Amino acid sequence: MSYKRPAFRHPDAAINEIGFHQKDYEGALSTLCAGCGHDSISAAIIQACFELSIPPHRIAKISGIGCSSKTPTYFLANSHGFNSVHGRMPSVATGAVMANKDLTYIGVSGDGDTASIGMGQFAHVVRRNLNMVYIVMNNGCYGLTKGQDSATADVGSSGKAGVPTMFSSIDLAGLALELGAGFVARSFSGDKNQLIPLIKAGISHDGFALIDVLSPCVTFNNTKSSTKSYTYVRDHMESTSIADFVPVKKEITASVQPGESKTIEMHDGSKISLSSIAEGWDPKDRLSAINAIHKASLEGEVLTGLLYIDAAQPPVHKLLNTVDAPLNSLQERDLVPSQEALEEINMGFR
Amino acid sequence: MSYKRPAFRHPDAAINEIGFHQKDYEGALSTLCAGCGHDSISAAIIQACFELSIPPHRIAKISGIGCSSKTPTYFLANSHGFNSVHGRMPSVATGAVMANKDLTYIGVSGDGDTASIGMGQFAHVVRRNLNMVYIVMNNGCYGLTKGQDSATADVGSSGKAGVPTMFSSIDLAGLALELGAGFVARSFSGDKNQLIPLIKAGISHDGFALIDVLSPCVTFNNTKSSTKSYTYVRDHMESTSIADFVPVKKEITASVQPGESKTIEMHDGSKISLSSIAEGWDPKDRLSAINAIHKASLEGEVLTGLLYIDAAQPPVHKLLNTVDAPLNSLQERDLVPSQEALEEINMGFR
Amino acid sequence: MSDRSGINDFVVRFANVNGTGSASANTMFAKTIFRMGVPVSAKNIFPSNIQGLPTWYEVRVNGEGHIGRREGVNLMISVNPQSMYQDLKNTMSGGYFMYDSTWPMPREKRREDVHFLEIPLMQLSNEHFEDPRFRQLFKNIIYVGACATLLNMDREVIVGLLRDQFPGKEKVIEKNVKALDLGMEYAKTHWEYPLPFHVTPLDMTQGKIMIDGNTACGLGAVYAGATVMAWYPITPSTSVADAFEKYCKQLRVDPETGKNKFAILQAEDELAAIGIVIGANWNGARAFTATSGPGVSLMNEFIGLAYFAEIPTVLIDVQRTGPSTGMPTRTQQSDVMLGFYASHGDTKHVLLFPSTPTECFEMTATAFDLADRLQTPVLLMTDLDLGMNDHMSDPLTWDADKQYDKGKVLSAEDLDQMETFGRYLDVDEDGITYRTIPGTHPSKGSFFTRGTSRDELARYTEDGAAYVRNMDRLLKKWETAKSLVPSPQFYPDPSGAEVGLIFFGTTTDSALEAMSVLRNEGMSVDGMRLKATPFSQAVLDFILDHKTIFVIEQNRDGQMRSVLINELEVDPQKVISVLNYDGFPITAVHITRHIRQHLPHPQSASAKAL
Amino acid sequence: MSDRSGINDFVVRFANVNGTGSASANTMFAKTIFRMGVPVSAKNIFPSNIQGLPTWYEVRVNGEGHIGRREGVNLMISVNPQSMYQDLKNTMSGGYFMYDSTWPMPREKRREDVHFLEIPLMQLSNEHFEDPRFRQLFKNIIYVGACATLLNMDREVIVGLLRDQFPGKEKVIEKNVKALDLGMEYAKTHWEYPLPFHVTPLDMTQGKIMIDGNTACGLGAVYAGATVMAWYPITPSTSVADAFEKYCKQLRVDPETGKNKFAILQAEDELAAIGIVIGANWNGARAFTATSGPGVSLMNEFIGLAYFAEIPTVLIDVQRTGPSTGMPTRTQQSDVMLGFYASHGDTKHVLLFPSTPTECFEMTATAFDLADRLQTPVLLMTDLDLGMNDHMSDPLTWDADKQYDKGKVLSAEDLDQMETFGRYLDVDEDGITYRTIPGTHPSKGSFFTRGTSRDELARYTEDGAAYVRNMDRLLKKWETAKSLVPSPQFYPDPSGAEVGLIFFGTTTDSALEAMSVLRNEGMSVDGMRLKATPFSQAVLDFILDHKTIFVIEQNRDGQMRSVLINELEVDPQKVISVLNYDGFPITAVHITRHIRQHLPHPQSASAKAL
Ligand SMILES: Cc1ncc(C[n+]2csc(CCOP(=O)(O)OP(=O)(O)O)c2C)c(N)n1
Ligand SMILES: Cc1ncc(C[n+]2csc(CCOP(=O)(O)OP(=O)(O)O)c2C)c(N)n1
Ligand code: SF4
Ligand code: SF4
Ligand SMILES: [Mg+2]
Ligand SMILES: [Mg+2]
Repeated sequence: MSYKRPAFRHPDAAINEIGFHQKDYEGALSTLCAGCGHDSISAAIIQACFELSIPPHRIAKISGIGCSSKTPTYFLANSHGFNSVHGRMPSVATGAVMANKDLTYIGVSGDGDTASIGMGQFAHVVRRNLNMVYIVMNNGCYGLTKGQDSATADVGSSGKAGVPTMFSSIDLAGLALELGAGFVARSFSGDKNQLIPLIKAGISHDGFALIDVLSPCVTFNNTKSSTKSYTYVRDHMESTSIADFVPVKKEITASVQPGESKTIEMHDGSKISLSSIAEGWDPKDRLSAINAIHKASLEGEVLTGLLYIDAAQPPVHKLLNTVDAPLNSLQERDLVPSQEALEEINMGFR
Repeated sequence: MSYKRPAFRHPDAAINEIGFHQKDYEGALSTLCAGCGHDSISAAIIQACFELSIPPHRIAKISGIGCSSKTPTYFLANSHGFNSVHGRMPSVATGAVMANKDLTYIGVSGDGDTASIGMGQFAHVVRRNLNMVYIVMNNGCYGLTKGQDSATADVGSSGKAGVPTMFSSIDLAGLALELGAGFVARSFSGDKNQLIPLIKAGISHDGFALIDVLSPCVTFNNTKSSTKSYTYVRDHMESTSIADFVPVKKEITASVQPGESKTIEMHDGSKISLSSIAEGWDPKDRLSAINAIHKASLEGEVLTGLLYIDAAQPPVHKLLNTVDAPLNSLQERDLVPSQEALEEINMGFR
Repeated sequence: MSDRSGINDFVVRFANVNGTGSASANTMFAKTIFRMGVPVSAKNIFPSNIQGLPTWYEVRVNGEGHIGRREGVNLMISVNPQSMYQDLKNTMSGGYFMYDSTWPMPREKRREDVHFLEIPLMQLSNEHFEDPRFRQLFKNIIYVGACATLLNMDREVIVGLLRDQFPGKEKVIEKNVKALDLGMEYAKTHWEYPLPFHVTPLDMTQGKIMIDGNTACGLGAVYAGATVMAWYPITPSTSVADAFEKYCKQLRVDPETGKNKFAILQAEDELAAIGIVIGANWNGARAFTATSGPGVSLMNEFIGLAYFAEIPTVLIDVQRTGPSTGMPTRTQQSDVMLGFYASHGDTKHVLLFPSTPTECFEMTATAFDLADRLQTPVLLMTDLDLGMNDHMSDPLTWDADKQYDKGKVLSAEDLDQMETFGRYLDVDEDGITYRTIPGTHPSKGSFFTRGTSRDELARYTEDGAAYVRNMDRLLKKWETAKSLVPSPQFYPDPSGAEVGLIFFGTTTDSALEAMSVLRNEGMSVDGMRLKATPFSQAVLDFILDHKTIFVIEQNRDGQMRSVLINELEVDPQKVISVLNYDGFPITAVHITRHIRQHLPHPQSASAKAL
Repeated sequence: MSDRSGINDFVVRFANVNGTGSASANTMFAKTIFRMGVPVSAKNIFPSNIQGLPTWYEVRVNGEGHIGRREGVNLMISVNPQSMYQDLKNTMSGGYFMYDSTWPMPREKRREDVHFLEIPLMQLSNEHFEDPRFRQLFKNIIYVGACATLLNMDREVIVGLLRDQFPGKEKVIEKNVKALDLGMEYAKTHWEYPLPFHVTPLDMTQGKIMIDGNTACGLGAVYAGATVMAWYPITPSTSVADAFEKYCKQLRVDPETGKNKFAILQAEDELAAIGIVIGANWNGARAFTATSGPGVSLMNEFIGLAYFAEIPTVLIDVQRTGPSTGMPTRTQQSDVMLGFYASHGDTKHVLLFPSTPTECFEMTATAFDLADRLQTPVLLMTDLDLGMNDHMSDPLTWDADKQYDKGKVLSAEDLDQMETFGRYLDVDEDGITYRTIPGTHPSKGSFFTRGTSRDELARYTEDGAAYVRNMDRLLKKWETAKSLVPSPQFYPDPSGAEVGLIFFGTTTDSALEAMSVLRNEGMSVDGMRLKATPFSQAVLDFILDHKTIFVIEQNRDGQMRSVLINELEVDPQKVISVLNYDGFPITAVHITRHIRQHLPHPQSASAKAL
């Protein structure tokens, strides 16, 4: 099987370690509103996959329904994608991961898709520790159906309709921590520098990685009274750390200072290094992350960065003790038990 | 309307303040397995309602499907009950509460019913702050379908089938706290003294009250290797406090010592007093409750008692600003707008 | 297609970009014609997207009152460069193509058989309006002005509309009028006018209103006394909830306390929405939900529970094109089967089929009465076309003396006078039993609600005979329902026909037009508009009385036809489907073409068909 | 009912308490007769409860091979005081009533027309066994012993069964044999034996097995190469998952590494279960789920997605009595409509109807081949009776050379050789298009999966014409499916009949028995057993070739009959329903009674029926 490259490339365009251009990771033209946060996240995914040198066809993109869930059309055109049904991306992704443990899985969802209709599936996919990155493009509203509040909208926050949210909001990162997730991060669509390394680290993490990305909806929820607007998030963002992701093949750069930084090694040897860690917070201590989130939220701040990581949690295929070959590659000879076995079974029913 | 009493009563049998006997709060004969924890919880509900002197017909019982969800047949025969569909008790209860704010609502569910199929509805009913008591009869397994693990089974715990649970377990009390519940308690079916005051407090609480009751399944999950067996729970139970519930009409008894106790006043003036509060834990501080649960769980202990209470959280009808009369009592004269209004509306569409 | 258009008989299509504020200008265009007394229909054709994709608004003007969709665009107003060539293609031969010539179209791309009307919309707007925020909006008013000249529309009516839209805001009105006049003048100075087809005032819209079905449904629920609504956003049903909320806030707030006589919950999903509705109805409040196909699919289990547990449940299904990731912004009538049979086990449901906004209003109210009377789910089957487009229809009326039919609900007094209360005892032998609302009586009338597994006194049993008795009683109730649901409407041919057309909901306008076309051609056809399931004897008689029956519907599989055959046991061979399922409203031309195919010679038609 | 019972022709019913370990004793009883070469059938009738409620086990012995259920109990073994009087009532006039006389029944409560067999079971057990834990169990063996004497059953066969059940555990076997002999001796010393009806060895069970359908389905999935299963517990489907897991652990663990060639997930609910199945199949693994009616209702949206997105999906529906809180432990065939039309929009599905465990095994495998070939959901419609009861059937066989039909899946090499890959291009004109599995080829074959809104190259479009092309292609695929699904089985009357019986699944045994009864009475009847939807021409021909058709099914609404009429466009008037829906398996007597009602005089029957 040969990696055929499309005919024409700008000679100067950078290529990655496996010979792909950034363009090979792009998708169709976005039809989202100009300025939508989701488009920036798509760009970050493109960049992360390019930099990690993953062959595009070894990535599978799965989403639910919503503006956010449309984005897989707008990145990674050379990857298989699946726009499933509203709120059920986690189960479809679970099935896909079961069938082939060897691909990279990117799940994309919205806050309505995940925190409302998809809440049950979200909680359970976290528990299952699938090897996937679960990206929530979180705008605190239902973009595609024209701006209703979602369950992640903060109490008192209001979008274009101007009616303040009255029910307590759901913090997806906090929830994932409570449910035992092994990799929990939060970021902001407007902060490429933070988002790209987080996506890279999430992909490298051998297990379930949640990245809750605040992603303003310019059309319905970018109001002055919204806590998911560009202005609000920018003004109230608090970082746990500055993350730098170092793939397995590269050396840790000098930019990360020992003493003020912490380096976490992933299962494949790649590392994520976190500098200027917030006080009293330890990325390997679940409870400290939970406390940090709650404290920030009480102060109206939004805590971002890599909030928690446990690189040692066994991923689903380890738990299920499946064979090394992807299940979808097994053939008749691997799967059909012998004639004798069947005869013996028949005997047992006589 | 007269409160007609059934003809014959044992002359000595105690009656409550509104003239009902305990028998008036009982239900049909249970068909659960002898020794099932659920039956003890039914008994506690009967006792609590009797002691609170709630007219039985002013209580509505709503459940999902499961052995646990069958119990509403076995208590409060004079109350309306609704055995709905699996995992959807919260929504049916929500509708019922919407229709009539004046009844007492007892929701009964199982751990499968709540933590698996009902996870989404559970999360959202918590947010909504319905005025109801939500009792989970938590046996860590699917009783009615013969013993499969539920999502609340602890990792490594195993029931009759002998296969240890591999996915991380869900702590419903922890989850409710994370989701902003205003009343969160945990108890044990075998501990009547703790459970009855908690149910009474839950009923008096003006808002959503979760009581996660560990309730061993003698048939499928009462094994040595199970962390939801009678023995395990009894040996590993740790209490935040000893609770004593004092209805509005009674004085606080001398048994509660000042200094070592804390008394919390409910909206209706009744009080719950908590003695010997665990160190560093404050029933009015959500974060301290979360930390306490996590710490206990790390040590394999089960934290019980009233874990958190915020008596001031506005219940749903306050949030929705509904009229004082129950919505189901409104008549044509309250509901039908005038002819002129309709004429004006028609004008607007010309 | 031959162009038979003329005075008060033509189609104008506006091609815009989603999210550029064209909707209000386009509506103004249609409303002007309406106020001039000329029947008009308007259909939005919009993408499943928020901003930047092509969207169309199609207006049909018809002095004979045919307001179904018609194919063939006489005048195309193309203000979207993205779709311009497609729009040109879609213009009728001999038709007119107006476009924004700020960016002129190359000669070679033009069509010879189409008249070009060039108007530099953007340029005009930029030249005359300072504020860049409004330039886009006024561009839209400019083309309305141009149309006004071309089509002989009454300037005063347009100005009146602007006054109604911006009451007291003289500045805004002034600017709009300026834009309008810019367009009118440009047309006068550059083109011959009016066009051969144009508007002449009539008085055929007197007393009528232009309203969308979803708003009417929301209003119907207000008047019907719904106090609880639970819903989950989904196109095209969302505006039912929006309307209910809007009018509740307007009409149902207690003036003294400022408190609400309603509770609306945006649920976490459709399962929760229907669960809330069932819980509220069980507890004695009128409650409803609105959704679309995917939602009905998700509600399937709960609908079955409501059927068996006999809980009134009102569900408004605004149908769209399947499946879930299908074409949410296109219309269809493809949930008929699902709605009728929803859930596992043996279930059949009462469906109502409104065909106008007025009926949306009335039938929403009927749905509550029927649900309470029959203690069962009632599904109002509307669709995107009816729900989201403005339709010319009769004004909404409400009988001030009307009492709600709350059905067989026992009060405490009733209970006191009763010997035994049996929740599922068929006392009246109509299959409908008496129910009680929680909290009614201190010692009588409480019962335990569950699906089946219970006897007449609501006691738990797994006895097979009790199960059968209950299932048979539900069939008896179904029989009772036949006399309670709205009767079909007949459109008889005075000469008595052998061919019968059956239609319902949004196939009605075009079916009626098709009937008049066929009759004009000399074919005798009778029409019957279905309004509900279960079908009454009258429906069966209509089928039996005709040699050939055409069932006109907007789905692929002829779903209503199947339900008719299943329920009425008629011979399928004489029942022919006329189907349209491309997501656009069906047209009379489409219907007549299909009927003619089956009946080539009008006179001997019905004989041949068998 | 007249008792026509005798040698190798009778019914025994055991009345026990749920959770007292009677199941294995009762099974031993049935198996003994089976091993004696006499056809036998056994039905569990159990409550929706874990412990303490009445449960029955009904064994029919029939030397002619009729193994459907038969009404009328010849010998009642009553060991449940709770149900004793009901059991007595249910004993045939002239029949025998054995009960535990440790607590004797008062004289006045007895029936005159029934023979009483008193045996102090508990007392005997207590007297002879020390360990109180086992007394309950041995009580059960004692009554088996008593039956053995009464019915002339072979003691050696029973002992052999015990040896097979407890290999090497001599102590256990010894104790069981002791209990057995206690019962046998008691009977010999207290009663006349054998009873007028009893067993005589035959050789009609040679080579057969006694197995339940769910186990066979689980095994079928193992042999068919399913690697992913996702499920949610629900009676009566749970044992499909249990069997799949058991046999995977036995047969699918890599012996070298100890690793699993399968992944089984107990999902959080049915929506997740079907989502996992769809995701896995999309990604190239054979995956399936098993559920019952409520689960299918919940899966409704996803089933539609799989239909439109064309993803192979195998679903085993073990039907039970509706609705959700209905009678989960009773049997029915009431999901036919739901299964066939599942989801909103225009959808129709491939259904398979096994009627024996052997077919459960084979058709489960067929389901995977068909799903892969047709790229669509395939629902295996079994039921509680078939799934949870042991049925005498042919042994399971698997052709060692069989290759799975994975359908039109393109490899990297295929893609390299192709000009254009279009996921929805109908290259072969059979409506089935080519698909690719993620990860196959670095630059070719990737596509985006969604419901509709796409063209032949899987590009997003909301074009109505593209939508129609796709919907029509799906119909073409439906046509193709007709030739791929299993053909019906015919049971022709040699003399050529005007009356045809149609049946499927678990109505088969009783329908065949009914046919033989009717033929013996001189009525000519042909039979056709449906095995699948869509229906082939042969199904239509059968209906057209007969004047009167009876469709025998176990639901209230004649669901299969409706599907037949809808799909085949036959005249409903000639298609008559024979229905049973009390939750118990249908009997031949029930069927013949209904048919005779419609056709009073066998000879002129078919003429009259029309
Ligand atoms: C079952 C179902 N219910 C409702 C919808 C309608 N729907 C489409 S997207 C959406 C919500 C989108 O919100 P979110 O997930 O936050 O995505 P966003 O558009 O904000 O990115 C809804 C309710 C649907 N497609 N399917
Ligand atoms: C939709 C649906 N799926 C599955 C079932 C089968 N079912 C009945 S009860 C139950 C689980 C009960 O577990 P839990 O809620 O923990 O209650 P318990 O019996 O343990 O008290 C299941 C899966 C059902 N009734 N409905
Ligand atoms: S509506 Fe909001 S979320 Fe959707 S594309 Fe526009 S900006 Fe983005
Ligand atoms: S199976 Fe378990 S949960 Fe169910 S009744 Fe028995 S002990 Fe209780
Ligand atoms: Mg959103
Ligand atoms: Mg449980």
